[in-house]
Amino acid sequence: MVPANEQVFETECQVISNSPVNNDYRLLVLAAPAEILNCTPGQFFHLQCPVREGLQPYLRRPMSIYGYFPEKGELQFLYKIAGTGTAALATLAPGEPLNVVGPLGQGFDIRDDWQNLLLLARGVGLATLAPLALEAHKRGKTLTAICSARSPEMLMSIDYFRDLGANIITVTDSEETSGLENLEKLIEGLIATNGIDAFYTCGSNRLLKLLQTLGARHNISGQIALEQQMACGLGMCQCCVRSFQSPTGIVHKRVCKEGPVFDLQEAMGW
Amino acid sequence: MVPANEQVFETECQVISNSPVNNDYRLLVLAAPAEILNCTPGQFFHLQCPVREGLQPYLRRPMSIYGYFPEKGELQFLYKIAGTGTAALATLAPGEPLNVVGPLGQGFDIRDDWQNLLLLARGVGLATLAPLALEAHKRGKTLTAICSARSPEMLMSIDYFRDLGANIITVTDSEETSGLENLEKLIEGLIATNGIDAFYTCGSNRLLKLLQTLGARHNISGQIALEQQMACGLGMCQCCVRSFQSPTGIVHKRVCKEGPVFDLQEAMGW
Amino acid sequence: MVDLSVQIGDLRLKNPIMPASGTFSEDLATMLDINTLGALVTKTITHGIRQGNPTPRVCEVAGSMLNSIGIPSKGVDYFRNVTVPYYQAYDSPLVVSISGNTTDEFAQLCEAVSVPGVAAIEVNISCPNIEEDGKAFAMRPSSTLDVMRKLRAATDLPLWAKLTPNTGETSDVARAAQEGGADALVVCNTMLAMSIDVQSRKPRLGNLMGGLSGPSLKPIALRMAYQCAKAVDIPVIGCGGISTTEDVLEYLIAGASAVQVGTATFINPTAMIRIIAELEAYMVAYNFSKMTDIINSVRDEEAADTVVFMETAP
Amino acid sequence: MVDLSVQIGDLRLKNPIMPASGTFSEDLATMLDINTLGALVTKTITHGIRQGNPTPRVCEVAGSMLNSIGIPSKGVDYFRNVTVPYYQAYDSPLVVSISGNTTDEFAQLCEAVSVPGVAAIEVNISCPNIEEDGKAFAMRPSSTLDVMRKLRAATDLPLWAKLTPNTGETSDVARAAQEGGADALVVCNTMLAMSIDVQSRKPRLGNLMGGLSGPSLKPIALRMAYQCAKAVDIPVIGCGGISTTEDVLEYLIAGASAVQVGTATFINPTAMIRIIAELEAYMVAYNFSKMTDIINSVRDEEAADTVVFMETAP
Ligand SMILES: Cc1cc2nc3c(=O)[nH]c(=O)nc-3n(C[C@H](O)[C@H](O)[C@H](O)COP(=O)(O)OP(=O)(O)OC[C@H]3O[C@@H](n4cnc5c(N)ncnc54)[C@H](O)[C@@H]3O)c2cc1C
Ligand SMILES: Cc1cc2nc3c(=O)[nH]c(=O)nc-3n(C[C@H](O)[C@H](O)[C@H](O)COP(=O)(O)OP(=O)(O)OC[C@H]3O[C@@H](n4cnc5c(N)ncnc54)[C@H](O)[C@@H]3O)c2cc1C
Ligand SMILES: Cc1cc2nc3c(=O)[nH]c(=O)nc-3n(C[C@H](O)[C@H](O)[C@H](O)COP(=O)(O)O)c2cc1C
Ligand SMILES: Cc1cc2nc3c(=O)[nH]c(=O)nc-3n(C[C@H](O)[C@H](O)[C@H](O)COP(=O)(O)O)c2cc1C
Ligand code: FES
Ligand code: FES
Repeated sequence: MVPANEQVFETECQVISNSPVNNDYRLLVLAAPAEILNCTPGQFFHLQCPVREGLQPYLRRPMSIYGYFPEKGELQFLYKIAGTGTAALATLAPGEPLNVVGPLGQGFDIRDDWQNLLLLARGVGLATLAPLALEAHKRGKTLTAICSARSPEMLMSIDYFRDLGANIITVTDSEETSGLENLEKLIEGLIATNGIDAFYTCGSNRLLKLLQTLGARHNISGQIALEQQMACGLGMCQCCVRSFQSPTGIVHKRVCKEGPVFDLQEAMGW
Repeated sequence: MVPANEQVFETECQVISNSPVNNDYRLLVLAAPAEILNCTPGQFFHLQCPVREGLQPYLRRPMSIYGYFPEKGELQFLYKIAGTGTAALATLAPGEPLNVVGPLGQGFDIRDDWQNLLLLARGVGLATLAPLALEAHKRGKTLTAICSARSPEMLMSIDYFRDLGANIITVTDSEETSGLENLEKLIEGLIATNGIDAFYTCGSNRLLKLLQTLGARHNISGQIALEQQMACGLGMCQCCVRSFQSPTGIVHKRVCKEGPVFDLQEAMGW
Repeated sequence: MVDLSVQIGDLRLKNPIMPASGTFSEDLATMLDINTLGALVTKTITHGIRQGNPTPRVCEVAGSMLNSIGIPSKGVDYFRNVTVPYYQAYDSPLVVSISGNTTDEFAQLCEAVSVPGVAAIEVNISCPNIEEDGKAFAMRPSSTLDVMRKLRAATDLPLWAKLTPNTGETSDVARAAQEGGADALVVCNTMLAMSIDVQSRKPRLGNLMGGLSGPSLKPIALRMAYQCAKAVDIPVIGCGGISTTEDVLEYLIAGASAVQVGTATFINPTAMIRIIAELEAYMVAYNFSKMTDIINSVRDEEAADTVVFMETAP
Repeated sequence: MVDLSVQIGDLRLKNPIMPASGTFSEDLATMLDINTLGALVTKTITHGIRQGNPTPRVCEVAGSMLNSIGIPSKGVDYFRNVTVPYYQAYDSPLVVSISGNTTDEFAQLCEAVSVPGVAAIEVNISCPNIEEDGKAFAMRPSSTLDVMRKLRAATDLPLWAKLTPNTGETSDVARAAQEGGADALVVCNTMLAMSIDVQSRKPRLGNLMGGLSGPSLKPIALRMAYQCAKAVDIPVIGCGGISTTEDVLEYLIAGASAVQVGTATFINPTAMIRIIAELEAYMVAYNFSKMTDIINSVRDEEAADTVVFMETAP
């Protein structure tokens, strides 16, 4: 009854590795059956973080797919320790099991007539945008990635994006290049020189506003991946709603089901 | 205000080893500070079993002291996996911490004018009686230990008792030597040949009744260590009471505080 | 062959496992064959369209969760035009959960959802009654009796009354619901609770307070299910903190004829089908042939007579 | 220098941490210096000598426990002749918890324990009132008002009323206790619950049902403490599921002036002294000089107006 590409699985995967990428982020690599790796960039999994002495997460934790590789049977997450659940996740050793539910939600859309794509990512946003970059590369798109971070050492996945042939621009707080003004100038420049067909970003209110303005100004489409507290992750509990602009006024949509990727202009600041 | 030998400690010990003794029992050896090793045979500790995936004990679990060795800083427990708490205990690896509260309760009494002591033990009862055997040995008492088990392979601590110079008699279900009738004959024999000054036993209703009868018949003193569900282990919550005969009628006593060792004739079957 | 089916009034369920309202929707069909479930219970709907409460709508507490979703609803027309037809594809009976702010609104909705395709109506009388100082109908026997009578008059379909744990009068409320015409009791909804973020000093839920569900609720809800099973003659459907087959057995032994699984589905979306399989295996292993061998088999003996109606902890 | 002291009516406590009734006794002195505690609260005593309930009196449930001890008591004479003199050695105020089956018995006991050496009386009105269908006094505003008036007349000592969570009328009961003359509220006692052993089919407690305490109770008790702090002007003493300093802060922020630690002491007997030290360190770290900087600092803003008196989960 359910189309194959909407099928969701509860699966026990095995940890291949789980190691720090830098001071803040860790990369978790799981061995996963091919059936659960039929993913779209921007989708996420709902992870049952392990129970440890003093760390007893109850609900699952949503995590964007950083990489899915059906050929080698691998599923990857890039995460930051934020609290109990992610701290417990960080204790997972190779060989241990991890129960995952997914793939979940609606991913990014790359329309055939879009050629020049711009990614604007910071922190965990990179995790969400990485598979999009790979997909864009596979489909022969021209990709520019503006990677933002606190400082140059905190920049992540640069090599990954570079290997995909992306044009990379790094901005950081410590170099004072990550401010809105500079970003606007940068993007205006990109639009003027090569043209941009679509924006892709994640999470931040600040970046959302900037891209909404630029998108409206130049009539450029865009998509944003959003976060919200989740319980079920499947669309059942209605806890993960956010407000969106719609022709009929403000509506609630579920981040886990209608999202986590939404149209840039529909999204509302918070 | 509290006499030194009544002082109780909450201490984080380190696991030295935790390995199977036979199919049913495991020996847990902890590195412990000397201050908590000022124990009396028959006393117990209250263990905060670790939390594991799928094994999340909440209350502490009471465990008799199998061995306490202030010289080498060791505390030992002999235990059987009965449920959640002990199953979690069995997962402890060398080097891991274990929070223990103790020493707790009233231990066995060896009166100076008692010379010939009889231990009657089965299963976990051996754990409780082992330090008594050591103490009796140190004090130059003559010790007979009747060790009971399902089958000869399940007999435990025989070598330990033998090294203490105890006279050992083994009885087992599989050899059909552990029945009440045989035990009564055995003990009557011991009383007739060497004389016995005191009985020591644990737990079983069946053995309690037998020793009460023999004790009354021959006017032999005795003590029994009893079990009861515990919460605090310290005498505060009143949950661990049992009924006892007293000159004024039946009274409730706390197993954790007035016990776990009680006078044999006061104890009541259940 | 073991027979897992159970009788809830006039309704025969193929097994005693069904989802709890608000923790299930068509979306679960992306994970499992929902036709294997004993019944299909919708999220509570209201007559009109409602948005629900501000976010955050959930938070985690020690080994359990709080929610304050606030019954967002697409209204009765959407239910009749979209939801009912969707469930036609399944033969597990469709149970619609409804709620209203006033007795009349409640009764009107009850009539409006009494359409072919609906097998039973679960009336969520754990919601606030705005005519009576905002307390839930099911907090008092009198308001329970009142609303159940009106609801009974509004439909010929089986009526399941869903009780609240936020009361000191469980047995009386259960009897009032039966007297008012309930065909079964669902015991129980979430317990009012709160959590505060110590850093920000803000309540963790957008709506200040919310309902506790999950394992922490189990001993409370089980006690209520037991009290209700003693107090009434209609079937009791246990609900609260069920996540294992052992939990289900505890409720059945206590007197429940079926159970609802809520929060556990969030943790393990396939929990219900695993439980159904394990329940069958348990019956085989213990030589039970039918569910009534287990239901109400609690060995409470003397104790029960003296303290069944105790509604206070010592 | 930070000042941890708090004011409970006329009584000044050196810090807001004290044990909960029934989870503390002289025996804790074998582990720690009980003089460091804000107050010393006895197990509830009754007028006469009582044996208490059948065993098993405790059992474990998911991350928490149930108990049904049943108030074994050595009676009032033992209390006056042995307990009171024992506590003379400590300067932390002695609070005696009392209970009675009838209003008169309760009031007599209240008078009998009003002796020098007792600093306050905690009246456990969460116990069943045998004159009124066995429901606890504190389940209803009317019986609460009634018994509190009689108790007030029986003593000049500060009266702390200990409320029960087994009610749907928390705010009303709190106001009734204040009106009846309580100097403070202790919020709250255990929640009635049950557990069944699936193997034996027997209730896990000898007395069939018992009280839930520990972490599972916290979100419920915190909600009640918050409701009570909004409903009355007298101090609220929070109690239920506290095991960490963060738990204490949650209660204080919600409006409690002090807290009682119960079951956590069973898990970590030294929990209270660890919490006192951590609380002091927290004050220093966050630049607070006195407890009133924290007490009732919840940022509930608009939300509070609309839903404070909500007594039902959505
Ligand atoms: C669709 C989606 C994709 C995400 N992808 C990633 C990713 O790739 N890498 C990454 O590091 N993080 C990601 N996050 C955020 C991640 O889910 C949270 O950091 C994590 O849940 C925090 O859990 P915790 O127990 O460590 O923190 P705590 O603060 O202890 O969590 C408490 C509760 O709040 C929830 N919560 C806390 N932060 C968030 C958040 N930002 N979004 C939603 N719920 C939250 C938790 O799930 C938990 O229920 C994503 C979130 C969403 C919704
Ligand atoms: C003073 C004393 C000394 C003991 N010494 C030993 C020993 O040396 N070796 C050993 O193997 N066992 C000993 N026991 C029994 C041991 O405490 C239990 O086997 C253990 O608590 C079981 O916990 P569990 O979680 O594995 O089992 P579960 O059955 O899951 O336990 C559930 C609950 O019941 C309690 N419980 C279960 N069995 C008993 C019991 N027999 N006595 C008291 N409470 C119980 C547990 O503490 C727990 O709270 C002793 C008990 C007491 C009271
Ligand atoms: C997110 C969420 C939403 C809920 N929504 C409803 C609802 O709309 N109507 C209702 O009667 N109960 C609702 N409930 C209560 C559940 O149906 C159930 O009674 C409760 O969660 C206890 O069961 P559990 O512990 O198995 O979750 C909801 C519970 C949760 C967790
Ligand atoms: C074993 C036990 C015995 C208790 N006895 C009493 C009592 O005699 N009187 C009383 O008012 N409360 C009694 N209580 C309730 C506690 O005082 C406290 O209100 C409750 O346990 C909640 O706090 P906690 O979760 O911190 O334990 C008892 C609780 C336990 C666990
Ligand atoms: S998390 Fe349940 S609907 Fe989105
Ligand atoms: S276990 Fe608490 S008094 Fe014995």
